[in-house]
Amino acid sequence: MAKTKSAAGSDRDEQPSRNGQPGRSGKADGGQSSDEQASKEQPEPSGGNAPAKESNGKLDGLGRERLQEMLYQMLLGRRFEEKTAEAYAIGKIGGFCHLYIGQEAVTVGAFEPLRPDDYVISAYREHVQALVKGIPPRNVMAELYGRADGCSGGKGGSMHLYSAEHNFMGGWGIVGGQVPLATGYGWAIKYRGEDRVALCFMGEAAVNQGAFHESLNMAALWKLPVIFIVENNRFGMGTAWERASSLYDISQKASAYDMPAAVADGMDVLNMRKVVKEAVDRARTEKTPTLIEARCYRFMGHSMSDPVHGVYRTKEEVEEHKELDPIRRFIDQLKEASLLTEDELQAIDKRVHEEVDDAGEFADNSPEPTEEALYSNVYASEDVAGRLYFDGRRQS
Amino acid sequence: MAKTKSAAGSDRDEQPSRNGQPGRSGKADGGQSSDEQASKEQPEPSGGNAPAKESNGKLDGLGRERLQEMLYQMLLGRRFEEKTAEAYAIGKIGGFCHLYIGQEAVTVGAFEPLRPDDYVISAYREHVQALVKGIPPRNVMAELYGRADGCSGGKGGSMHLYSAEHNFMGGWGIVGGQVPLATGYGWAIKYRGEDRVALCFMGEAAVNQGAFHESLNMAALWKLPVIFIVENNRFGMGTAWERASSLYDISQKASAYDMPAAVADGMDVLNMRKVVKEAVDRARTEKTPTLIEARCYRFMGHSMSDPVHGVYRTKEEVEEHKELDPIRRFIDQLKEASLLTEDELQAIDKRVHEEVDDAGEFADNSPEPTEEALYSNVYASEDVAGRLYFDGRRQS
Amino acid sequence: MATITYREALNQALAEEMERDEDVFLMGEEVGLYNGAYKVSKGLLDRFGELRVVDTPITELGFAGVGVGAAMVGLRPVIEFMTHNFAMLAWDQVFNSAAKLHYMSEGQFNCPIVFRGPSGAALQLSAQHSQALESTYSHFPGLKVCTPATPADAKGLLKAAIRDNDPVVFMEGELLYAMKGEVPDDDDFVIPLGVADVKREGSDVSIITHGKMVHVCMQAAQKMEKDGISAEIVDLRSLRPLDVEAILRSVHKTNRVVYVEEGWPYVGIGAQIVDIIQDEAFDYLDAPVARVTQADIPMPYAKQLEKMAKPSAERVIEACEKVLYRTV
Amino acid sequence: MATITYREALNQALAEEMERDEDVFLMGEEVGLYNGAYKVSKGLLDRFGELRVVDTPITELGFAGVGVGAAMVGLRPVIEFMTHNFAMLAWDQVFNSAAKLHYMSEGQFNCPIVFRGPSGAALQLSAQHSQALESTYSHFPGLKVCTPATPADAKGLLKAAIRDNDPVVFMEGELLYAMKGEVPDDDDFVIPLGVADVKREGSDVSIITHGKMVHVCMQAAQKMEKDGISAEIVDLRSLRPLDVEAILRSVHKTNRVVYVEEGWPYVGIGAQIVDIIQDEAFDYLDAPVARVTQADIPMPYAKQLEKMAKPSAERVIEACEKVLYRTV
Ligand SMILES: Cc1ncc(C[n+]2csc(CCOP(=O)(O)OP(=O)(O)O)c2C)c(N)n1
Ligand SMILES: Cc1ncc(C[n+]2csc(CCOP(=O)(O)OP(=O)(O)O)c2C)c(N)n1
Ligand SMILES: [Mg+2]
Ligand SMILES: [Mg+2]
Repeated sequence: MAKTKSAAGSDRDEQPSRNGQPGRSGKADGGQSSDEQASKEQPEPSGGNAPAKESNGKLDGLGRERLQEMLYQMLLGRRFEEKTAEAYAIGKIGGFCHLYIGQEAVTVGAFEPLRPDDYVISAYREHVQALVKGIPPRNVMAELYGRADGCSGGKGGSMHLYSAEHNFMGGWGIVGGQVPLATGYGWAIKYRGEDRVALCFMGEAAVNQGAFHESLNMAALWKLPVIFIVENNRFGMGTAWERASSLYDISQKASAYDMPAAVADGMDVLNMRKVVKEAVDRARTEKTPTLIEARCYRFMGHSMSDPVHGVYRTKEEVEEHKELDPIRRFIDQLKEASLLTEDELQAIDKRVHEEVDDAGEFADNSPEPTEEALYSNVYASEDVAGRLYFDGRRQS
Repeated sequence: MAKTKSAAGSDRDEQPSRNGQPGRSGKADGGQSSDEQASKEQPEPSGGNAPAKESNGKLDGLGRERLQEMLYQMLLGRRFEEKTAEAYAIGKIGGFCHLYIGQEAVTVGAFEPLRPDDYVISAYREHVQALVKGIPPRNVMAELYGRADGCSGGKGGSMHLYSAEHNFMGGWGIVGGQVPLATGYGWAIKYRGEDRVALCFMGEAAVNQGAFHESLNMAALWKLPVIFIVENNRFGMGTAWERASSLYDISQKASAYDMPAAVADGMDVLNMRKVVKEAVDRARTEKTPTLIEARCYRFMGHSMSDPVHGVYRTKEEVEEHKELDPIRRFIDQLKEASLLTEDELQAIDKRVHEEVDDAGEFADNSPEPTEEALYSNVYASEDVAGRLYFDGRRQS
Repeated sequence: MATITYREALNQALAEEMERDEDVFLMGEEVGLYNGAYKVSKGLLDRFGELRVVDTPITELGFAGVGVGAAMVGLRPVIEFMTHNFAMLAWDQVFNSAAKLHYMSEGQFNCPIVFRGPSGAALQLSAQHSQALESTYSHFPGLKVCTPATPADAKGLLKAAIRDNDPVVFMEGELLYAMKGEVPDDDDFVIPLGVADVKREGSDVSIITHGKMVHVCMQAAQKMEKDGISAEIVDLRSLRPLDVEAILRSVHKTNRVVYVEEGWPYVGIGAQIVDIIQDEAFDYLDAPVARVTQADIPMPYAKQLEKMAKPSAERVIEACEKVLYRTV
Repeated sequence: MATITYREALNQALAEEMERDEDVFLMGEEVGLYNGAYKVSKGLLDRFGELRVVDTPITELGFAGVGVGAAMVGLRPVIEFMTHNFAMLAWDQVFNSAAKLHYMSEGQFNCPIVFRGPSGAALQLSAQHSQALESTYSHFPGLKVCTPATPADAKGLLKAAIRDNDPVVFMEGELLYAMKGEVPDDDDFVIPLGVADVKREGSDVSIITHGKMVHVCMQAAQKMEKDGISAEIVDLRSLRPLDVEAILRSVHKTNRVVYVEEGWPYVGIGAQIVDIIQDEAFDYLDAPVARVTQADIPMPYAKQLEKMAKPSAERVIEACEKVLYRTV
């Protein structure tokens, strides 16, 4: 099993920008921490190099069909977000809206080892995670539109997508607030003696929150099957990670809890999947939590109101990272391994476009929530004596 | 300068009881972490072994007078707390009351390198820290008695001793709540370009609080001259540290912040002083924070209402640790080095008894706060228009 | 009927509900090995084991969130805050998570959780340890709030709170734990949320109150009786849901009201009750509603100051005399 | 007089006070390099440098405490919460530290700090991002609370808050930042805390309110004017200290009162104002005080639902008609 990383976190000497560079180093050492010292001392769970085609015509043990399904998921995520941007621009979507473009490999790779009964919770940049966990695009888009058919009945919106049926436990609006909840799912799994796991996604900026530390301690102390995946896309809004944390290497923070940790290349779906799979297997069998730093990059602005580049990063930096586009990269890998033909790619692309268009149409035609919905589901048990509401409009 | 400790924190394998044993290992390696692996890799800042008498007749560079002053402070702390226990037993002191007996070496050693203008803040087990920082025993005892001459005017009590004059920033009732405040003193020092330092004491249980982690990150990120001293007395109330933290080695937690750290033997005043002095010097010159774990032991119950031993620790365990009494130990060290004669010891003891008795008498004769005091100092600026108080009793 | 302490009543409620439903578990600081900081959970670890009686690190925000997460997936956690003063560290999880999850998810997730612990002042614990926080909790829709004053209410309401499918903030009192009272033995003795209890019948003035203050009001009522003043004492027992009918009934009867609470005056519970009364019984009031609260200051340590700061029988009597236009 | 936005007014107040007193600094998330999530601190980093305009990690509890510590030793921090919704994570430091330090230390330490940021709903930000929390902050003695509604009030009150020696919670509004208004140029234009402002003179009914709702009430008043109803609008501007005289003056004049606030009803600010009025102007009321608040639910995302949940001019008018016993 993975040992806790143990470098003195002394990579402060290195340029964070280099260090924080996803892909580059990431691809080279297939998920090794870029902190050589550490990786020499003890290999990351992910180990190995870039995927090699196997005799059986598989990549990392994944067959053609599964691999193409993953590509489909990545493309679906990409196109869905592009559609979302359009809809937002013309006012069909309101509130805050945070796009996932550029980070698709993290989610698609991380979800591959999951079972439907595994729990997933994330923050507010969760549209694609909701889709990949199985919520139909129609219901996700309808939620963004604030319609009755939305996966949260139009009450949650972009930051609060839910589906009990798919064990998608939500987006979350409070940075770090979802981490204790995920730990609670882990607790429930242990309580019931199940072999499920809970995946908790967060942005790197959430790592500074006390809730993160309190949760990791309990997860390690109680041996809970929770996998904490930090999407280090380099920025928390306009703040580069190195301006917010005294230590760049996030996986190192697990050593404070004697918890297994790993760094994954969040721009490489296969490496991402490999690293998470090892953690998931360990969680199912040994019930140990893992902290995974997924090094990735946000291609768009923080939210729809934030320009793609500006005070906190240059156009050049963004362009440079777009070179690492995880989707293009995966397509190349598959073609190289002749596990994808151009026709197959076109077919997938067509399927994705149709689904996304259908989602938009469905959302357009979905009704607004009715006035009755205003006071529904505030409480689960309203069959109580006495008054629950005090606005004089709805007396229970 | 000290490197961040970097063991994999894998001392979970060791018996925490052994690991947590202060004195024993502590004395042997003079403040080395008991995690051999780690200490082999890189020496603790404290370095060195037990103090050797120097040709100039000093111990660790401390002369006879200074050393005896330290012994006086330890004895004062011990007797003051014994007096406090008596007074509490007969109802002269109310509320919660947490005694420091057994931990005197931590404070006396830690304060030796300080200047009067250095800031100190602690938790609620702070009587002795208030005394050693310079608040007259009379005013501390009067505060415990809830009298007008108390160092907090009788409004704070045992958990809230303050003295702006002595830069004693308080006891604190919320576990971990004082850690961000201390970080704020460090910020102010940096802001004003001063060369003061801030000492922040906390019990080991506070280390799990989010506030601790948020603070260490800012202190390291902004290079603030704050020294975080964790008094690991093995228990948070009835919870042994190993039942509350997934990693026993507290100093290791600094590696998550790339912060210098050290382990000190909190039962050895000279080792404690040596470890803290190094951190204080570094803080004054390099403006870097340090995390110090002081391994010690609580001889009394958690508070006056908690039996010395019971469900969470045995009589034997307590007795065993009392063998390590830091005061007896220091007396032996001084006598061995012929830096203390029996007569001098008697004289110190006499001085201490007189001061403590005087404090008790003073407190007995100090008046209760008057009714006017009830509404004084709620606000610093009451010269505002409008109403500040809404109880109809005191209208501003 | 057995005569037991408030502490024992809570202990029985916990034990019975844990016996009855294996999804119920207790989590908090010192609840297990130490049997609870105030011994409310005495014996439960031995009886139910470490999975169902869980000692936590001192991380209120973290374990409150663990409870909410567990509740989302169908368990029924009882989270003990050693005191509600410390719960402030966890309020984000109480207000932003527990109170909103059911609504934000359009009912897909319930949050059947109880956040319990002592609230308000005990004896000389000073400012950070002596806060009565009912007003803040009650402000947030999505939460339910109970404040039992007697052993029977403590048992009946805690059982109801644990069985309820919403987050319930349960506020006890350090000074109540040792109080004795009669409690039905019946395993299914449950007091529904939202039902006030007339703790004392009276005809001249209605003293409406909740929690610990019920006992201060009782003393006041007994003293006033000697002066021929008949005071009725209405104990709300739960603040949300609120038994508005019981309030109005008593107002219609006496036309004079005093609200007594342990907390601070500004937007205290009393202010809300005043609003309801003036809005729904305007013409029944012969005098403005008077309020008795703690002094509008952080709680001081010194014995005498603390005494002056707390609501007292004397101040309740003064308030009653005020609304009765009697001045002594 | 210059016409500037609420945002610019706050920016001017910050710049002028930082210019005037070098102990004043601004700390919070994105306040520096990013110029503020809502651009309130635009240009301040360039002008004052990194020591005085400080970007923090996302650790509300931590940096709020850093501010309190700095204030204890004589600095005058302005702590920006990106919104007060997130401040809940820091409430322990606001309520247990800032509000109590001066008292617990018998005046040895002051806490001259401002906790500022937007409060309340903007547009479709849903439950966790749309909370108006004035009631909770105002409940705690030791704190002062301001809720400016216009650019002039924003500037004058922020300057007063920064100069004040106590902790001041300063509540702005995301939807107010772009609002324009006339603001005196004078560097020493300060609006003292505790002075309400009659935003509109009227004789039939007093609409008392604070913050963002002032503008909703103005719309309502203009509409009512057409029906011949003359509404007076009293903007409290600060909730603690509270200008009780101004409230009573208006009540004596109109004898009919509506309280309008953005937050939830249960123990909302309005409840406290009702209590004060019924206690101190009982015989001046011709009708119960009516209250308008947000619906008693977590804020929904959907545009129409959110609209229904928020206080509106229509609902203010209904309330006025109710206290005027007019029904349409
Ligand atoms: C507790 C809290 N503080 C502040 C915010 C405002 N906020 C929303 S997102 C964000 C940045 C978070 O960055 P990161 O965690 O890296 O996630 P990313 O946006 O990069 O996916 C901030 C400051 C919030 N939502 N919650
Ligand atoms: C936030 C908070 N939670 C719980 C408590 C109750 N409490 C007081 S002391 C204590 C134990 C703290 O232990 P530790 O930090 O090791 O300090 P020690 O008592 O050993 O000196 C607890 C749980 C508190 N005061 N504050
Ligand atoms: Mg990020
Ligand atoms: Mg301890």
